[in-house]
Amino acid sequence: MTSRWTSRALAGLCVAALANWTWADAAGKPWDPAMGTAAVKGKVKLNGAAPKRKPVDMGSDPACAGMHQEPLLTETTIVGDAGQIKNVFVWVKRGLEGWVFKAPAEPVVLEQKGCQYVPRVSGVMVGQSFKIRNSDPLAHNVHGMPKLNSEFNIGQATQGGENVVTFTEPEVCMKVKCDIHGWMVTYVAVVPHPFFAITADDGTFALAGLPPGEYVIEAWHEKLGKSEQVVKVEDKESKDLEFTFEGK
Amino acid sequence: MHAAAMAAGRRAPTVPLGLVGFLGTTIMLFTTFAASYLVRRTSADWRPVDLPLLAWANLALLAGASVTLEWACRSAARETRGKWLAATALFGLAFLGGQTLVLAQLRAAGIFAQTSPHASFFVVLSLVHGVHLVGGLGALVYGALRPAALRGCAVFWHTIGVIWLALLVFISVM
Amino acid sequence: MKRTTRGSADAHYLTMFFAVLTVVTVAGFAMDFRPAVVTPHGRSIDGLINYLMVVTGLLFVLGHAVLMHFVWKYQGEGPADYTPEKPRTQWLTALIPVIVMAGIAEVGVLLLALPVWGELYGPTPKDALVVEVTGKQFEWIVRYSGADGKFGKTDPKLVDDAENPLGLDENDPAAQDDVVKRGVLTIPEGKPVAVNLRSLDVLHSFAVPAFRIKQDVLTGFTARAQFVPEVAGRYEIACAELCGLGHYKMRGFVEVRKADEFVKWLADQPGMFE
Amino acid sequence: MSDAHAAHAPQSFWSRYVFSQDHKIIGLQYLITAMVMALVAAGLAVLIRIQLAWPGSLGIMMTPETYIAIVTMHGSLMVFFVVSLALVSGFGNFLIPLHVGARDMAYPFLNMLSYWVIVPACLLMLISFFVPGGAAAAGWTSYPPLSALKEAVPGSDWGQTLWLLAMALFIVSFTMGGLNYLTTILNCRAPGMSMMRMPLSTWTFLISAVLGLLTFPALTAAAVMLLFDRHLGTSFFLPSGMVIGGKVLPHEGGTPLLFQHLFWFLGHPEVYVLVLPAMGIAFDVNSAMSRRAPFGYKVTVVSLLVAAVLSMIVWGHHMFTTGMNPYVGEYFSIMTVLITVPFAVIGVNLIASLFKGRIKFTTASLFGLGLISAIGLGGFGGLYLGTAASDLYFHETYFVVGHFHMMIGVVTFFGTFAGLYFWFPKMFGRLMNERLGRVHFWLTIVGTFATFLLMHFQGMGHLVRRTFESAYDFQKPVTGMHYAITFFSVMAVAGQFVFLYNFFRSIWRGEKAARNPWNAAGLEWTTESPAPHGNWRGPVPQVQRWAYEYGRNGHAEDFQLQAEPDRVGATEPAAH
Repeated sequence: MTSRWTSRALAGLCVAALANWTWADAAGKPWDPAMGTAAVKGKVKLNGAAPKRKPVDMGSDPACAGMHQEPLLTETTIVGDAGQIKNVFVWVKRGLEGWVFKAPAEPVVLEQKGCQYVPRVSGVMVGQSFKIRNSDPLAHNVHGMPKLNSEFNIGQATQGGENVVTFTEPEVCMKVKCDIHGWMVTYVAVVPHPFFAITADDGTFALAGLPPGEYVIEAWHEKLGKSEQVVKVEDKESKDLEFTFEGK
Repeated sequence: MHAAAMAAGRRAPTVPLGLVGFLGTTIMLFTTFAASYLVRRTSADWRPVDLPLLAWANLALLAGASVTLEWACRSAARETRGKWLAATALFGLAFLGGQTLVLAQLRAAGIFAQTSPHASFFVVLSLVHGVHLVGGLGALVYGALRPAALRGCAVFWHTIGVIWLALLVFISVM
Repeated sequence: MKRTTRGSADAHYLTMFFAVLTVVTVAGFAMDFRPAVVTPHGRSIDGLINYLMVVTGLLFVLGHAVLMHFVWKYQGEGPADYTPEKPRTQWLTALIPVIVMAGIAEVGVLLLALPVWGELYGPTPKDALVVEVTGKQFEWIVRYSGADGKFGKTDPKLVDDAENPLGLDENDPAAQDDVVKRGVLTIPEGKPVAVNLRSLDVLHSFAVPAFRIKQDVLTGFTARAQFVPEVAGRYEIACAELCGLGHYKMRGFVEVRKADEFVKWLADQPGMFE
Repeated sequence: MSDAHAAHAPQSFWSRYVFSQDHKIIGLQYLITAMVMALVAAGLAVLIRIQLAWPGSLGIMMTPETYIAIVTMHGSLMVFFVVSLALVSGFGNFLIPLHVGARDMAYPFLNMLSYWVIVPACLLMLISFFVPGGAAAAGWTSYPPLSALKEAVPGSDWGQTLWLLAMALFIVSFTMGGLNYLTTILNCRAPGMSMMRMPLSTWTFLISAVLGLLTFPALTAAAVMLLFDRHLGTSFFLPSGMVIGGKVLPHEGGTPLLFQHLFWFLGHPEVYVLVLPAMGIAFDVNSAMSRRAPFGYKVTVVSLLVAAVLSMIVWGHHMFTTGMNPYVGEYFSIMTVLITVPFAVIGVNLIASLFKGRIKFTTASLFGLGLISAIGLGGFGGLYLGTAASDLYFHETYFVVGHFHMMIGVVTFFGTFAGLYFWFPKMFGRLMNERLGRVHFWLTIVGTFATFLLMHFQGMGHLVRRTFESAYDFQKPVTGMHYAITFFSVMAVAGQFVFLYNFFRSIWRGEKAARNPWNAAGLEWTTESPAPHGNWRGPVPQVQRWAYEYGRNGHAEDFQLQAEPDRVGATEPAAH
């Protein structure tokens, strides 16, 4: 008697779970690029004095220092004469929940070159492979310190060493560093869709091929912090945005 | 002991040497914890936690277990022995229950293993001692089947009882 | 019962092996691969090591000589002579190694080792230059107190590997002029130096072979290493405590400069927040 | 009754060979297990050597984090799961009852249990290679914080937990075994077998057991507290203000030094637990092979006891560089070098035992003699490390590596092999092949001695241990030796395959052995080979004298079995 009841209960649970799951799956419809007709572009500026870039102290590894005639400058905040900020990660924070995006097959590559990371900030999609390459003739280790994804700590003792990691959770941004050369720091943003950009030297960014709709756009900078704006784009429309960070 | 007796070709002692050795290593174990305690308490973050009275009350249960087990050892008749053994087992289980309650009370008071080193030691020690007590319960069953082993069984219970008393005093005084 | 025993041949080879072993051992230690020593206490440590090499070397050779002799002389099969136990002789014989060993060992410790030990862990000379070296995976971070002679406050929460590896507190006036360097400890020649050693994460060990200095760096506790570098030059700092996958790359340098050069150099270094 | 016991021999395969309670089978189980683990550990050693000689040649398979994991596991496996299992547990179980004239261990069931606790421990160790983060990578000493923080090294994620659990199981097993040794030796000796008539190997087993029982709890406690720190956020060993990769860790106030004290309070005696039985076996084997009683039996026993006692109060010499109170350091230094005294006596007695003997060269005696030389080499190295000031230079260099490999590597292995070749007939009723034995011996002695001697020299050049490759200039003069060392170590490992072949072949195909193939005087040789269940058909022999009655004594044979009644006209030995 009781056993039957329990079995029924179990079956019920299973059904519920199944339904729940399928529903969750149906939540997003597969992304169709043809829908991407709108665009958001713009600029990120710093209001106030640009912090001075100091030379990087590579004392702990002469081999690194040897690779640069001019001492490298810190890349924490790179600001142009007109106050335009480089290496700001701009992405669509909200507004694309309805879609399910497929991660591209080709990996995002992070280089370790001359004892610094290239690029300083990189964006990768959930599930997309993130390839870390050591192009230096010396050992590095890549220590990812994510908050949501799982931590990784890989030693790359020899030139040409390559490792691939993938991320399961959206996370803007995680810090990745080399413990052997403490000055080596890079940031990786994990996003669920391809609509992100990293500002160039002139501080500009462009998010093209967006479906029409209302979005929350966020700009993230490692030192200056975050700021977000709401923007509504119609079909075939392209809006301009300007983010301004207050200098500290 | 059977094999030992046969091997030795003489009667085996009532408190097997093996048990003595085991008690030796058990005492070493708790001594090590005590020593670590003394080292650890010298550091700056040492915040004493006052233990709930129940921790002391539990001692009575241990004492009860020892007494009943002692009686079990002395009673010749099978069924009386059984009764006393059952009583001992109950006392033992009650003690374990009591200890869990103590830990629960501490949690309720917001004191967890990581709250302060003092608390950490209390938790670790009660767990390690609890494990020994569970072993003691196993020994009871064995003793019930092999009356010859009851004496050793009792010695074990008395010892871990005394050890716990000593530890409790130690960590509340120091 | 027949068994293959090639007595003489074995004795031959074994004796030869012991002979070669003895020669190689002595030769190897005689080659003395130690890096040149540049500190006074280092010289006394080397003295102690030389003493040990001589006495243990002699005993090693002696022991093996006897062993070889016995192996050679007493090889062969068949019954040996019976001698009943002679406890007295045995105890007396035991006295020889007891006296010899106790003598050698304790002389080494009491007469040669303890003075150095005292020198290393004794009080720091008043005129010593106090520097701070912090070990972190996998770098040595050097800090000078700057003009004010005071080390500024540090806070783990402020640590930023790239910009502020020690987590110096910008609001602490004492911290402003602290000089922070990565991996290179620059010190004056011929002046006593006291290094305060801290660790930010796991255990490390501050080892400068040329100085005969090795001091573990314990997290949550400031250790001290003191020495007088006598010869200007560039020496390596090794990490001598397994500290993670980059342990083998945790290399630093000691730059010993002429006293006046050092003063000039230090004056030129910008403070942390200047 | 005795025949009854012999008749009680279990018949089914399972109760006879798998869940056997017969000390001889259990001993063999331990030996075989140790051999399997040895293969793994030796494989790891070869990987290490290849990496050191040709960095990067192993490519993706050998990254810095795998390297330290391999180093850690090589050490842990060798110390706890190879040497300890083979020498202490293996020979201890096999020999003790035979030596003291008991039918079996005091607690056969406990004995079986001790083996079946070790098996999961071994499995835990092995599977830890395949868990997330890989095997434990904080060194066999697993000092926190490194061993406590998965942020600090990948191996501290899962591997370290498994390592700690395996270690706990090992201790449980060793405790069961130790209790058995203690009780069997003290309570179950045959009539007439006074303590001073026991073979020296049995003495060493007794001492090892007691040392183990007294010191292992320290590691148990440390392991429990470390597990708490790892999984329950306590701070027994974890201090304040740790920052890893910019992440501030919540722990505060713990003292990493405490763990080191606990670890070495076990760690140093553990070394003696391993090395003393090897010496005991050498005494037994050499005296049988040189037809002489060991020189200074009583003196040796006393020295062993003294060494054992001292071993428990000198652990601090592993921590001279931690900046502990200098006076404590001086104390530890003085006590430590004092230990060389009893060992010098033992060494002298080992050599003096050959005096006026007639050394028959068999593989067993070759290993027995090689062991003496190894004690010399390793022992003197100890002086450099035991003296605080010189240890400042040698600490954490290859000198240390060479030293302890010489002592708890070469000495213990030589003891094990001497014992195996010597007692093999008693185990399987057959002899091992002497010719293959010679090959094994020469490969082993040349390989190991060369390897670890060269490591001493590298230590003189301050080659830092546990390093993935050589990053320092000061050690350039000695890094060239890496090639030679790798060559010799591979040679040594190759030799062990000869041994394995010889061992397993001889079990079935070896030359049949009589009761007493070596004409040895010990009690174990009075029963047939292999010894039956219960060890003696008929009653347990009445012991008449000690185990070393050798030398022509006005009789045809030059030896007298421990249990033989006195011959008329024999001069009764003075002390026994």
